[in-house]
Amino acid sequence: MRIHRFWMAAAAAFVLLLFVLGPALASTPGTGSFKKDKEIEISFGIPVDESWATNPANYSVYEKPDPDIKMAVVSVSLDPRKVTATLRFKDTLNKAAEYIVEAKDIVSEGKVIGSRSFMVKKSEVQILFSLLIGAALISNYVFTKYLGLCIFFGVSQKKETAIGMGMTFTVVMVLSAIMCWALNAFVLVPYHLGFLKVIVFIGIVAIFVQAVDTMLRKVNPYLFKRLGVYLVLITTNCIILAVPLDNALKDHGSLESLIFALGAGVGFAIALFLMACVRERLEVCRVPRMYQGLPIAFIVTGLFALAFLGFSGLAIF
Amino acid sequence: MKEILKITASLTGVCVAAALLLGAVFAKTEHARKASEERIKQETVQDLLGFGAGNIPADLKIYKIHRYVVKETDGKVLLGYVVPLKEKGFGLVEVDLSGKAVKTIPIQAEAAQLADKSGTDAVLKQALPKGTEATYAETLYVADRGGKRLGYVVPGVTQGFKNFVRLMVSLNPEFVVTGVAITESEEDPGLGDKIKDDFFKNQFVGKTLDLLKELKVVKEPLPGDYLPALDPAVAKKDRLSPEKISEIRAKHVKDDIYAITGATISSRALTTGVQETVRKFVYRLGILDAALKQENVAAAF
Amino acid sequence: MSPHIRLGRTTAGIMWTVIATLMPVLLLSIYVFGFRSLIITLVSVISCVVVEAISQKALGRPVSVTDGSAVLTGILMAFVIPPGVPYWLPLIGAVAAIFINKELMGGLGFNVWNPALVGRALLTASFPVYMTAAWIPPIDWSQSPLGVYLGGGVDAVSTATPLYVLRHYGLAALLEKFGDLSVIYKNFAIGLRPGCIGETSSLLLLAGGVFLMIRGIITWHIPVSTIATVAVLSWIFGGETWFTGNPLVHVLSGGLMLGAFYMCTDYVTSPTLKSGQIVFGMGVGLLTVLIRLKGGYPEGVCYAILLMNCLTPALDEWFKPKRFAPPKPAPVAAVK
Amino acid sequence: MAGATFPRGGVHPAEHKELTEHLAIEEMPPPQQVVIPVSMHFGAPAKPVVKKKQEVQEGDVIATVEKALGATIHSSVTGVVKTIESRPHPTMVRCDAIVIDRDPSAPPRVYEPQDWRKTTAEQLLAKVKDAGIVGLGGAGFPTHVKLSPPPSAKVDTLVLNGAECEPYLTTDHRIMLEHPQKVVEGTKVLLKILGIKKAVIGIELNKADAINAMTKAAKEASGQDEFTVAVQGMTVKYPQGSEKQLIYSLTQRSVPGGGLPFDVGVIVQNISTTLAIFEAATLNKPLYEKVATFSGRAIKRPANLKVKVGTVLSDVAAYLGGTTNDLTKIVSGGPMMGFAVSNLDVPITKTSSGVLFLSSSETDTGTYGPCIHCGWCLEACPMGLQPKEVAIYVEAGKGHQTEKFGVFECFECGCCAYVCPAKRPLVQFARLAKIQVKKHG
Amino acid sequence: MNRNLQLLWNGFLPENPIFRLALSLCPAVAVTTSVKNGLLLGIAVVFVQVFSSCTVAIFRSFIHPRIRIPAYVLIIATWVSVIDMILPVVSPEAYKQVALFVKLIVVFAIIISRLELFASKEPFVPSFYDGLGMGIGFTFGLVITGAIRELFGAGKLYGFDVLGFEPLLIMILPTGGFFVIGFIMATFNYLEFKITGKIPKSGGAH
Repeated sequence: MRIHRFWMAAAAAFVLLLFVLGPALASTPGTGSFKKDKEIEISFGIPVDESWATNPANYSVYEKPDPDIKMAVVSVSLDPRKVTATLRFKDTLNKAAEYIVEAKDIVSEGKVIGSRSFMVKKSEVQILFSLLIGAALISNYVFTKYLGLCIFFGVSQKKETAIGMGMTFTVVMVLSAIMCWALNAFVLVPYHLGFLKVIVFIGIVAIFVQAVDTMLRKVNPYLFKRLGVYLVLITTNCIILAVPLDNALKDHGSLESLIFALGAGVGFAIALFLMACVRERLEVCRVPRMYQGLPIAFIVTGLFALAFLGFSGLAIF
Repeated sequence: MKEILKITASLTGVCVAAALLLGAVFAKTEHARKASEERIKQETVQDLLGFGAGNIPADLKIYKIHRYVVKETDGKVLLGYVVPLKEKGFGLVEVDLSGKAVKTIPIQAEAAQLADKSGTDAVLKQALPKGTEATYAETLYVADRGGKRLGYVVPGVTQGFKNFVRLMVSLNPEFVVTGVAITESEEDPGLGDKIKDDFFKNQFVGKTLDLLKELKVVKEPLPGDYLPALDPAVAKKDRLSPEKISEIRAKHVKDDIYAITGATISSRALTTGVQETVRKFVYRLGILDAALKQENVAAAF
Repeated sequence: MSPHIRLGRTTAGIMWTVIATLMPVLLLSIYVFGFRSLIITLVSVISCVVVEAISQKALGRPVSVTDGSAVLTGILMAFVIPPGVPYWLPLIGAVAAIFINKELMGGLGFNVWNPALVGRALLTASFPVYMTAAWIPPIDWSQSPLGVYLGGGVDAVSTATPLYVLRHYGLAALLEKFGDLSVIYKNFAIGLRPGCIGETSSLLLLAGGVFLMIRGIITWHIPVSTIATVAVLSWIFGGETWFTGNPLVHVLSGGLMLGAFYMCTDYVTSPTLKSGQIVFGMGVGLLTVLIRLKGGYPEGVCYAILLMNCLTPALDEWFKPKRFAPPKPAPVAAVK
Repeated sequence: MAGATFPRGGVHPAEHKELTEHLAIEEMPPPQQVVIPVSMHFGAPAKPVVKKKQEVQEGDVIATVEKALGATIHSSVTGVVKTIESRPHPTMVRCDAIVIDRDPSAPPRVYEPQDWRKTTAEQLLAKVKDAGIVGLGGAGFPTHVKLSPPPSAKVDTLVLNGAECEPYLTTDHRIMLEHPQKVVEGTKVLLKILGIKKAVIGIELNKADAINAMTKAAKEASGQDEFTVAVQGMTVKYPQGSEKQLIYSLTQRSVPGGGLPFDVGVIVQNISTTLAIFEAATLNKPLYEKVATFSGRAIKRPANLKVKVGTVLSDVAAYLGGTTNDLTKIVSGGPMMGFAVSNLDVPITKTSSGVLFLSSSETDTGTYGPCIHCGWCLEACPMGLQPKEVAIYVEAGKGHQTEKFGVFECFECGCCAYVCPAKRPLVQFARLAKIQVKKHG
Repeated sequence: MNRNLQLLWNGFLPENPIFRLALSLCPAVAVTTSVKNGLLLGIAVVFVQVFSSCTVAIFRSFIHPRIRIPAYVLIIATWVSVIDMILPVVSPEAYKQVALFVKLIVVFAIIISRLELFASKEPFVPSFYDGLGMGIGFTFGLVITGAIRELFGAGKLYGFDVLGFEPLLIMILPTGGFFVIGFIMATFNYLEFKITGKIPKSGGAH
């Protein structure tokens, strides 16, 4: 029972964190959003004159690095409340890029109230969500990047251990990724010590795991008894090192690093769980003798990877 | 206590030894690594211009033009081109969005400092007045041989089937495409990935600016006689002479782009990418040349 | 050995009944795509049977090709590949479907993934050009000689599937290519559209599925939950704005009918309990719509089923039959 | 009329009762020789108390169980003990049996009727014990033990099993139809012994005539005593007659795994047993005769026979005109839970409710294939177990891990194997699993 | 000398790190899309294994047992960083393909397990041979997997076209990698069974 309470508390803390960070993530004024392939939506915040708003000539839109080359606006439509305008373009927009929409001499209630520019890009929440899905499913570390296999094969024999390992791993993963990010962003990058990444990251992971191990042993012996075995194994899991390295390589920010690590951890947990279910079933299968054990586990993993190809190219936003 | 001291001492020892070793290796390799990265980039550009390894004339010079988006303190947005000058040094030529030259800021720096983005960023930070933001956009290459422009290599980006496709297009002075290279892509292996193959990307070679504007992608199969002229490996097998190759290519030069079977989206993406890249470049080069003339800047190329 | 009387249904009987219900679909496919579909189906069936026989011999098991399961796998695999592929293609799929996916895991009953779909997924990954471009339009018999399409030259007539058009060019393009909505509904229901060999005829597949339900071989739980989920989700998310999608086009296109009635309901790879089956069907529907609308492929049924197959062991674990009379829990010893 | 039923599982095999259900119970003339096994009940085998060549009367005690759980055995004929030796047995393959040669000249024994109402409950119980009555439905649990629940159990209902859900068998059906008053009286005897007031007789709806007869008899008898006897129709579904299912159908109480009916306040008795109890209480007649169904397409003349315990099957077959050439399997008991017997030397025991002579079209002798996870066994299992998993575990040599599937709740009704399209012997796998779990500790 | 050869052979086949010990499986799937990649990573592993083994063998008396593991990790990480800096200079293009895995050598179980099981107890020379043997065995595993996958998946061997027929793309995808290793392991099991007559126990992964 106590173990459940622990995870519930952890989940609650995470949700709380999201609430605190939520306002920061909400779209700030002066931004627009992509609608469909060829549409951008901007909101003026106040009602504007329809004759002004629907004239494409009043807008100039460009991709951020190309301010000299304007996008051709085909038409503009205004919502019934006259607050939100939808710009339709001739060409398909690149949703991974940033666009600037400049609205010239905005007319509201017959008066010109000046010009405004809007930044249009994928919202932070969307980016984070994509990151999460990406790390957990689309580019699952086990099935598409082949990492963490040793632990994956070692701990997936029983469902219960798989779940324990998955949860422990996810928590350790997220926390150590955050620490690695901080160290990378505040120490390694400013002082040009990038070449120390490997040694520093593995050091952090090892020390952190050791610390958790010691603390858990003292603070919550029950939890330690349940999860202690996995802690030792975590240090030898490639993913725990690969995620901070990936984070550093892709210049992820703090929140992005956190979500990415969470996705990777969840993805690993999912992989472990699915594999454990199948392996429990394999226990009673008439697998040819030469294939029993690891060979069949590899082949099953291959089939998992085949199924997970279905997620490739998935782009929710 | 003594044991702890001993442990600490040995750990410290290991750390110090490791740090020294790593520091030394880093110092030795960092320069070499950067140089080799630069070399790879250089080789791509040379390849596109038609100069393979061991075939580089001594008087070939490849100049880099870094394009920046400059935001002045009053919020005005300008385009800035870092161009090498005929004499020593560099200049930042600034033009406004309508294409009028604004000013030229001389920059004193070594060529090595301006080799890449991070170096140039640092130099510009020094050279520009405080509060002015300069954001790196791209690097264009101009090849020069004996004071004559030989061609251009332009980077571009397009939305592929799954993710970005980064490409480079080389043009001759008349803006006829001479080569296309894919530098980064995540297309499906066996399908969209084939945009990297010679038989596809060489279809762009020889397309003039006018042809390019009207270029479409057709879902017809590639004509049988066209393939050997596009793919050097096939040409070699068929023992096609260079004259024959150019003859066949000339015959098909007005053809549209034949889509890769099963990867129409990727084919179309690359086509659009090449069109857009060339269109933007030609427009900008005209402005830049005019600005250089107006500002009386003697550029190296 | 008790019981001494048995219900008159056998594994082989079930397999051959399912095969029989697929025969009208095959006939229609020959009409729509020419004799290519028959040849590919035959190659597929023969390869599956041969691969099964060889691997059973090699692994020292009794050869059991007469139970029809390999034949069924062969037919279903042929039904989910495009008609324009080269004739040797099913052979490679058969090795993956039968040897790797089934016999290595222990033979009939032990595979986790649907064999036919493993074959298809492997072929899609291996030969993407054939598997995504070898579509041929329905034959107009009034103008075609009998051996049409039989030889090569498939490239010359290749076309695009409705889902591909819908995904990349939108509903307007679909209407332009395949006619008005009423024409689309009619043709798609009959099966006059480009697509995989056995997936086009929604009506015949539906009829076969209903027949199997009446015979008690399958139940409504998986097909209905799958199709309903696809319909509802494609209605909500499939259009320009919310709640404007066209569910019927989504249901009639692609391999949904074949998948829902013949692939999802595979006993071995789907949950055994009704409750688990409904969750399974909903999962297939959800993933199908997800992949169709947001994924990297225009059609998602195959991967959706394979992904849900991954979950089948877990679903079987979660949805167990309720015990009629479990022992009373032992008095809990005080936990220290 | 929707009948009472149990909540899950069950099957409805072809009934085949039309072969015998309309045939009145017929008394078979006593055979020349009877073979009476010493083990015809649950518990220890009885010890013979007669010697070779000793003369015995019909109804004499010939074997007893002194201390252990068991039941007394009586001679079913008047004659001479020929030998005591190992003979074929329907369920135990071979077993010691007392062989008696009948004296053809001896007249049948006649019993004087008595009024059971004048006897105390204790005396009635003693009569049941002396009559050697055991549960005639299946395992043959000694009835006097079953009728003495521990004082802690609060029994309030007697359930009579008139379901007869096994195909072919029509024994209880005919008894209820022909002797409804005797059954009702027997029920009252039982109620008196148990000291309770309420009894429910559950009968499957396919025996409408029996329901009518029993309802009528119960109504007629209702005024006489303080006991209430109700008749309840039940849905036609196998295994409606299984103890736990029956109790649930009639009282909506479920007996937990490892528990006994009296844990939920119920005692269950079989119709034939009730008849035997009636005879023991009113006539002091021991149990040495019983009604059994002899059916199947491979016997010339199917019938419901009243036979002497110990009659050998070959005698019965001869009496019924012999077997056909198509005889494939002989089953002692019902086709779902009965035992196959290897030859016709097997005697009728107290627990034989029928013997089936099945032709090849009626039974299944094929080989079995691998499980295809169709899940029909899960649907069919009345206990909500997972027969397919148990079987797969046993096949994989992991039978000892099957306790999690609840194998000990399995009472081997055979529904799973009945529906299995792969013809897997799921019941036998479950038996193996139980043995392996026990062995494993 | 004989023992040293034995150690080399041991790592090559009887205790092949990938197929027999089932250690460090991740790179075995990930980088083996071609022989070249496998070879490059193999060389990096040989380098790290040999240098780490030697380092530990030399300093084994100085390393306090209680900080043994952190010290090993540190040593490995150092040598990994070294090779990670050297490789891009030597072979920049090929390095791109295996960059992540070169860094991940740190967590390859094979290396630390050899340090723990062998180098920490043995002197310099045997440790060197053991490290070399293991490294070569690892490289062998990567190369053979890479060869099969490259041959069937791309129709090439070390970048040269050798196959006439259409390649099976699946072989260079993750699925193919898992399949190939599974089949090779089964083959190893079969060979062991044929040679020793014993039914092999499948190695548990660590």
